[in-house]
Amino acid sequence: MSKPMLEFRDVTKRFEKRLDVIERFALRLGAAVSGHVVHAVDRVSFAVNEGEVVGLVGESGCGKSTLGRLACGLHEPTAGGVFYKGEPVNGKPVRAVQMIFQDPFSSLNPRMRVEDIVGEAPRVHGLVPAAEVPDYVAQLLRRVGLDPSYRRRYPHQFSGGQRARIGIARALAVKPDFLVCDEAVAALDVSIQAQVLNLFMDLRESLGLTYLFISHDLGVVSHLSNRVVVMYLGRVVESAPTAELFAKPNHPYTQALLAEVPRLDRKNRNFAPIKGEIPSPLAPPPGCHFHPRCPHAMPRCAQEAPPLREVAPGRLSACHLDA
Amino acid sequence: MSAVLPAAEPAPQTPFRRFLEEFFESKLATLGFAVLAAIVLVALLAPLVAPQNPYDLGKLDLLDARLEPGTKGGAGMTYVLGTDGQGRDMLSAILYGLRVSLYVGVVSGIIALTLGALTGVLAAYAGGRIEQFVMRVVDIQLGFPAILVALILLAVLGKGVDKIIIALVCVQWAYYARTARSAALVERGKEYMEAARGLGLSGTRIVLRHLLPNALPPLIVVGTVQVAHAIALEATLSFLGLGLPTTEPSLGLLIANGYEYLMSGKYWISFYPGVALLVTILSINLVGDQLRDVLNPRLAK
Amino acid sequence: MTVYVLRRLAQTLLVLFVTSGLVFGGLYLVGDPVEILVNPQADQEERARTAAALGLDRPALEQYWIFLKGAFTGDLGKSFVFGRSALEVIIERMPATLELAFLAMVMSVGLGIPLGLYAGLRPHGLAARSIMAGSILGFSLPTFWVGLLLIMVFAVQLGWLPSTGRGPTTEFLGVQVSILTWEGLRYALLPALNLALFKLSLIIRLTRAQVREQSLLDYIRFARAKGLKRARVIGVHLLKNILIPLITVIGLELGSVIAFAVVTETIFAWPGMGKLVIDSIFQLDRPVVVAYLLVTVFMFIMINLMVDLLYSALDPRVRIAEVKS
Amino acid sequence: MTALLEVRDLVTEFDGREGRLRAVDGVSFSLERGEILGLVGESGSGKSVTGFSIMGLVDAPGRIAGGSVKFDGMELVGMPDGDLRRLRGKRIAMIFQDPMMTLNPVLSIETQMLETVLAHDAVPREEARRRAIEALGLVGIASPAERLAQYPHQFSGGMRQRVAIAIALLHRPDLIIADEPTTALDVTVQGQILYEMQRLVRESGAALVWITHDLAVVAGLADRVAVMYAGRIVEQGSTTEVLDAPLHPYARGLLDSVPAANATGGRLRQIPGMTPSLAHLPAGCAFRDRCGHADDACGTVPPITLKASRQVRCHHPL
Amino acid sequence: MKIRNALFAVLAAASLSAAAQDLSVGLSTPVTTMDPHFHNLTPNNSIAKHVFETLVHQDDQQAMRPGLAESWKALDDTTWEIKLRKNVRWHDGSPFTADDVLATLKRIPNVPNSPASFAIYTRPISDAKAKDAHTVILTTRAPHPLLPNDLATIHIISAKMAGMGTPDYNSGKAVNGTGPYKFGEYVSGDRVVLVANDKYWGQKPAFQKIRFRMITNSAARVAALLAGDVQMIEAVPTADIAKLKTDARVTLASTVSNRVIYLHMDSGRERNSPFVTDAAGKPMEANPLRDPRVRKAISMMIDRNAIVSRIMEGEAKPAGQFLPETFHGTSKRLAPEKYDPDGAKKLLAAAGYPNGFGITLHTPNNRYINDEKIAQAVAQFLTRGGIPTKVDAMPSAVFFSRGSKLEFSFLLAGWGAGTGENSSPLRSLVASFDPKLGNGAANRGRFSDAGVDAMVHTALTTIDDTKRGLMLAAAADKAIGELTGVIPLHYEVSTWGVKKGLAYKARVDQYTLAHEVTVAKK
Repeated sequence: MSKPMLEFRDVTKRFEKRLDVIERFALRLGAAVSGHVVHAVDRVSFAVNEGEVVGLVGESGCGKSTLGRLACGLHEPTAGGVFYKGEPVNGKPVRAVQMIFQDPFSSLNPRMRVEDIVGEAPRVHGLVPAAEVPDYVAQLLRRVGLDPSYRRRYPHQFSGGQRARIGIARALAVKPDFLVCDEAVAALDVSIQAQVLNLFMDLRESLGLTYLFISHDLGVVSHLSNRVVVMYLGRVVESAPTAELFAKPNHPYTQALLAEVPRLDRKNRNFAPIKGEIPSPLAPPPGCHFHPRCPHAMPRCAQEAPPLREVAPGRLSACHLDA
Repeated sequence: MSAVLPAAEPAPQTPFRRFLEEFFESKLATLGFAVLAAIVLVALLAPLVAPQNPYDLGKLDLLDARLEPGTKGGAGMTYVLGTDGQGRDMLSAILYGLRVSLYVGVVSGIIALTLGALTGVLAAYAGGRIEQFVMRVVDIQLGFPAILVALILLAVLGKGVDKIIIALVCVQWAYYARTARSAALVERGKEYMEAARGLGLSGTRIVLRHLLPNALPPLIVVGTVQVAHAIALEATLSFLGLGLPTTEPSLGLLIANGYEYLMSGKYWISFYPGVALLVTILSINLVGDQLRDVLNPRLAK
Repeated sequence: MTVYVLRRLAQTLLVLFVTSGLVFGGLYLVGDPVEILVNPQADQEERARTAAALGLDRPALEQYWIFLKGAFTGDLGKSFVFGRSALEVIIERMPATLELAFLAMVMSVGLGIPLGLYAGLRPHGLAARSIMAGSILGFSLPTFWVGLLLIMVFAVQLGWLPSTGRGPTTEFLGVQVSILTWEGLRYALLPALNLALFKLSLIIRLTRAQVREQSLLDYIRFARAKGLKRARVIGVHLLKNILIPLITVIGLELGSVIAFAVVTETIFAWPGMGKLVIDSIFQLDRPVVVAYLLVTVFMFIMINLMVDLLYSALDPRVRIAEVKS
Repeated sequence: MTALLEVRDLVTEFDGREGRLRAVDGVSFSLERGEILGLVGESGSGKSVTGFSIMGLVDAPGRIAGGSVKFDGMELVGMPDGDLRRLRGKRIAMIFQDPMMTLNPVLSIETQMLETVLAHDAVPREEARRRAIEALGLVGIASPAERLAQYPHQFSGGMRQRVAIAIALLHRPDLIIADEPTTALDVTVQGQILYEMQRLVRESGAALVWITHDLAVVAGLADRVAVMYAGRIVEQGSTTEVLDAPLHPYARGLLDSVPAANATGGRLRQIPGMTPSLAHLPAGCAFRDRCGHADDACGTVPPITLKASRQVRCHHPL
Repeated sequence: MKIRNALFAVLAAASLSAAAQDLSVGLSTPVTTMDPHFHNLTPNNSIAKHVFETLVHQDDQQAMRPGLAESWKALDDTTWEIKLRKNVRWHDGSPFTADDVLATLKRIPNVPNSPASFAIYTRPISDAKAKDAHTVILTTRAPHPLLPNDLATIHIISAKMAGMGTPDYNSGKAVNGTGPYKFGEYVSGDRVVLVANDKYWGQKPAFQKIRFRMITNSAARVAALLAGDVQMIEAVPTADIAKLKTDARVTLASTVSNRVIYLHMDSGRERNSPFVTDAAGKPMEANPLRDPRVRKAISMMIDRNAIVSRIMEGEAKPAGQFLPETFHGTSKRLAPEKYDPDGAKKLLAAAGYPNGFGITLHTPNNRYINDEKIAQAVAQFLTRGGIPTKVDAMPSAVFFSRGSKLEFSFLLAGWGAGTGENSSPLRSLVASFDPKLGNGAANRGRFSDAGVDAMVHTALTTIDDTKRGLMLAAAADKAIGELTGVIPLHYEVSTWGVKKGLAYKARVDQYTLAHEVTVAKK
């Protein structure tokens, strides 16, 4: 249980735009040109253990999706390393780690039949003998709750919830043991979302899957995961077992986030907002990225980035208040 | 969760079927398609349906030159649409001319499309310097006005069907490359592309099976317009004295040849090929128009 | 911005170099200018004299090298036919082509945008359908054919407008312009219409497509929800969004109008660059053809650059550094 | 005293490829001044179309096919376009879902705000500017005078939504229709917007229709809730009543589906099946195919039954 | 219709009254310079002839008439005396003298960048002297009987302007002639405007102002005439002639020209002529075109009358030699070849080609009247006669380059005898290719016959016109009649269209001379 299955070690991902010859020439002429760097992920380290469901939470631009893609080998880290069972996954997709995507419309190739969408990879990789692919596909479709008789249809003939299931079947087809779910239910209606979340849990049981569950929806994450990692502007600010995190968030950002989440049980409440906006990842504030919005900010916060440290057993937080 | 969900609609429907249904919703487009189909059929069957082989100089009779429509010629043949200055039966000449025009338009279109689509899609897929380079070449090519490129090329290459096809391909490929690239860029950003990579599929497979087919619809729209353009451009080049061999006239060349008779009232030498050209281009454009509407994702209901 | 302009200028130089090489080589392959220039009665000695006088007796690469050296100092060579600087010959003819292209663009934009707007706003009405059918027709008719029909109808049959040629010119900012006087404009109307027809159709169709796409967007609905008058919603909110992409197209098309003037100028005996280059190609007047292409390519690139700059000026979203980066 | 907004049996139809669809089918509700109504439903339930129908912004191929919308005693359905326009933006304002799309990208904020003022009030430009700056300040935008000159792309999503709200508030409308204005925003930004909206509505006394799919947002904000399914309002009543003890099986199912309402790690209670497309609605109660309580009676359209202040459209209310 | 005709009548009347003052002429080819010595090209010479004059003047039939020279005579085989006209004044008012002639002769070989120099006409002259102010003595290197013909092409400029360059002529600054019209305006590619020289020594010009417009598209040119935009056009396209003949607004003037359209065959290569194949289209080693019988057979297969009536619409005359019989040095014995397909078959069989052979006929497509159409018609006849013939038409720019590089086996071309004498085509087309002598410059079939060469050579040094004429005729008889070195098809007819009420005497040399237009008496 405690064996790390997927591990991020000091992973950094920057998207850079460098100056080319002409721009450097113009710079010498005195033109105001500059390259720019997006720090999408900044020295992130954590591990997902076998059988675990880790929720990765954060707002837009915090780098959670980039992190998901790093996990699947769709991005290559600028520094640090991503390891699957100790083997590096640096920009090279590993079949055992598959991704479930957010958009049920754009995540399926509109020009392929369901049987090809699901069956292509196992056939190409020779996971299943060619003759058995149709049966294999049927079996997968049944597993995700779709009638195999629809396998000759195209994605546009399915509803959003059904497409999400096709996407899951496609990932399962290469027999992964680790799924990265990137906002996998965000685009679905509440009632459909519930069905798909249930499916995830069923699969976890029956196939023994491990999940990295990326979402901005704290409700979904709290429901599903054992452990939650909170990111803010490319950095992990807090990591804790789910129940503990929701019961007593440690980092000021986590606290603010939880306070803002609308909840059914809080009726006719007075909204009390957090101040300021999320800064652009092009120019993150110095020191602790959260300090301009933090109610507890101290001068030190603007100068020095707080390290992630253990504040209680199994709980990590990056805040100078804890020091 | 074991309950099996019902599908949205009962009938299995391919994207192509759906496309057909939407396409034929417009009466005008249906008409255009029907006319175009008829034209293509007639052009293909020209050797069988034409009363005369207008390209065989030995079959022409100079003494029957410039006969009015409906006149009976020396050899007893009735020229339904009259004859041109060589005694060529206009009806046959138009049928064969259609064949040449369509051949030139379609073949150059297909070659240009293939070339352009591949470069465009590869540029989009590869990104970086390769993309920069390809797109600069495309920009340069598009900066040159088509007609001038064709003019110079033909001046260098000389006349002939193959030559004009080369010229038209040179002129057109960049349009396809640009369209293919922008379409591929949109598709490249979609999640199914990432999924394909995540599944460990090879680059070639991703480009050919995933990227290319999805970048194709806008190319087909551009293609129809470009085929019409190519036919018109060939006609213009023939008019300017470059283009096809004079003994095997395309529609454009027929018009150009008959052009000088327009003033003198021998309208049929230029008029009927003109009508044939107009109807052809018109029907291609009608089809292209509807294709554009049906295939445009932004207008999809 | 600076970077962008610099980059484009660097590219321009490269393009001009490649163009010159291609055209020079191409025309070298076409044929021997001496054959077409000399009087048919000329004997072998006269032919040799001509070749020497025009520098055509040297090897091709040497001829190109001489050209390049000249081009570096702005001398694109002397026309074989006119015996004058090729650049000068072209510049002399340029105003005629530019004014024709300008008039054609004014016609196609002035008519095309309103018609396209109308067709896009009421896509299912009879008038809109007629406009669209007409635009397809305009797309389909070969230019040279329409040109002669225009002459036949308006000049020969009706006698309203002159058939061919350019009217009297007046000097405007040091350039001879004909379209500033009514008499001069009369000469320009038919060729400009001929030239405009294709672009008119194009602009109608583009405008309509843009209108149909843009009117579905939320900002239009929001503008209406604010209680704005229809005229303002269409005239300001919709139109400004449509114009920005259209400007790119119009800029590019201005280039192609100048190129397509070749056909129109031939038919209407309009003394512009297009007619010149056709004649020059047929006479193998290589310096003029090369210079013409260099000038037009340079013009196109400059037009495109202008369009991009204009685009960035008009569209607050685009900063020039980001254009095509 | 009559209600500010009185919607009666509103029907809005669209002509599409699959025939005529009823996006809104017999919707009735009313709203008092100062009241906040949460209009809740999943995608395709007709909640947005209801909003547009009230504003008179339903475009071809759609049209209002029946019913009435009375605003402050005036009938809006069939009102001449010019009169309707004078109400829009002046007394009834609307806020849209996607802040990236609602502002015109090529016009400055100043242009877009001033034109709204000038469309209804003949005031000098300076006065209009003053009002615009005031409105921006009101929605919490710092240094409004400088930001007025900027263009939408220079604002973040949350800021844009604030600008849209400022525009909506320029004329102190009596009624605001907000169509999922926070759906596209991050949680912390959503919190800010909700805070501003709540404050502004309370201060101005305007009535608010908050259209959303998110029950939790409604819980915190709305006085009353109406739940829509397949074009019909299936249940409405006070927020507390409806959310704590829903009467309609769909409303129940919807509430049960929310993860937070379920025990962590356990199975979620889900509504079986999927939302039917408007083109293939079952006859009678549209929910009956997915409903555990359905029987033959559900083959007819259930009438609206009143239970105290609550309305429910079900043959077998819970 | 009636109303429109009436309207036309009114318009025509209105424009005619203006035409008494001005004349607009539609030219078919652009005028490229105003320098009379820069580019020896028909349109340029045509314009120059309005402003400048030549010592010897050629009339509409190219007969020699006094021009600026009142008389000329050969004092011996190489010395000529030219008497100049007195009382001629330049446009700037200064008198015309022998100095001007000498200055002209000096300038001609030294015009910089000239693409087609007039030096070919001055080269035979070794020395020029002024005997007095109005007498010039010219000495030639060798006996040169064609000196008067050459002098008819040389435009005399004033000595004052001899130092001026081509740009000064183009700007009009240096254009100072003796002719009936003075320089008005020159806009390259568009128009040339000339104004009347009221002090002209000859017949006073009929029009105050002449506006030449360059309308190269022939349909547009006709349209301009019909629309009344111009009152005269040259090179009326054959397609429109029938219609214009019946048009009340227009009068046509036409004459057989000095230009023959002919076929040239590769009679130089012994084997492997590039475009000769066997009847099935496979490469063939032998070159049948070397055999005079084959050439004769080809000639017999062609129905010249059909070409004239169908392709040329009657606007041509079947040809049996290089020039119509009225020209000097032509043969009286050479009639157009009779159409005789059966005879041709027999002859072909006799030559050893009973099954014929395949060939490609190359032709320019923008040089001669209906050039590529004629080629197609020829191909029709040959194909039917047993020689399957393809046609490859190309712009003249390409055609002449390739033709001169002997890349063709069979070509169609034309020859206009600028001198108006049979020596010109004989020397250029059928005399053996010889750069030293300047012979066979256009002999793209490399026909060669020692007998013909000898006769041409002698004729070219024989001053006596009659003797020379007989010798030229004999050479033509041998080259065409006996050996079929080339196959003449027809003489072009040049046609001008003028507005009703004007008249033009059509010229064989195809020059459009507006000062020869007269207002017809009704």
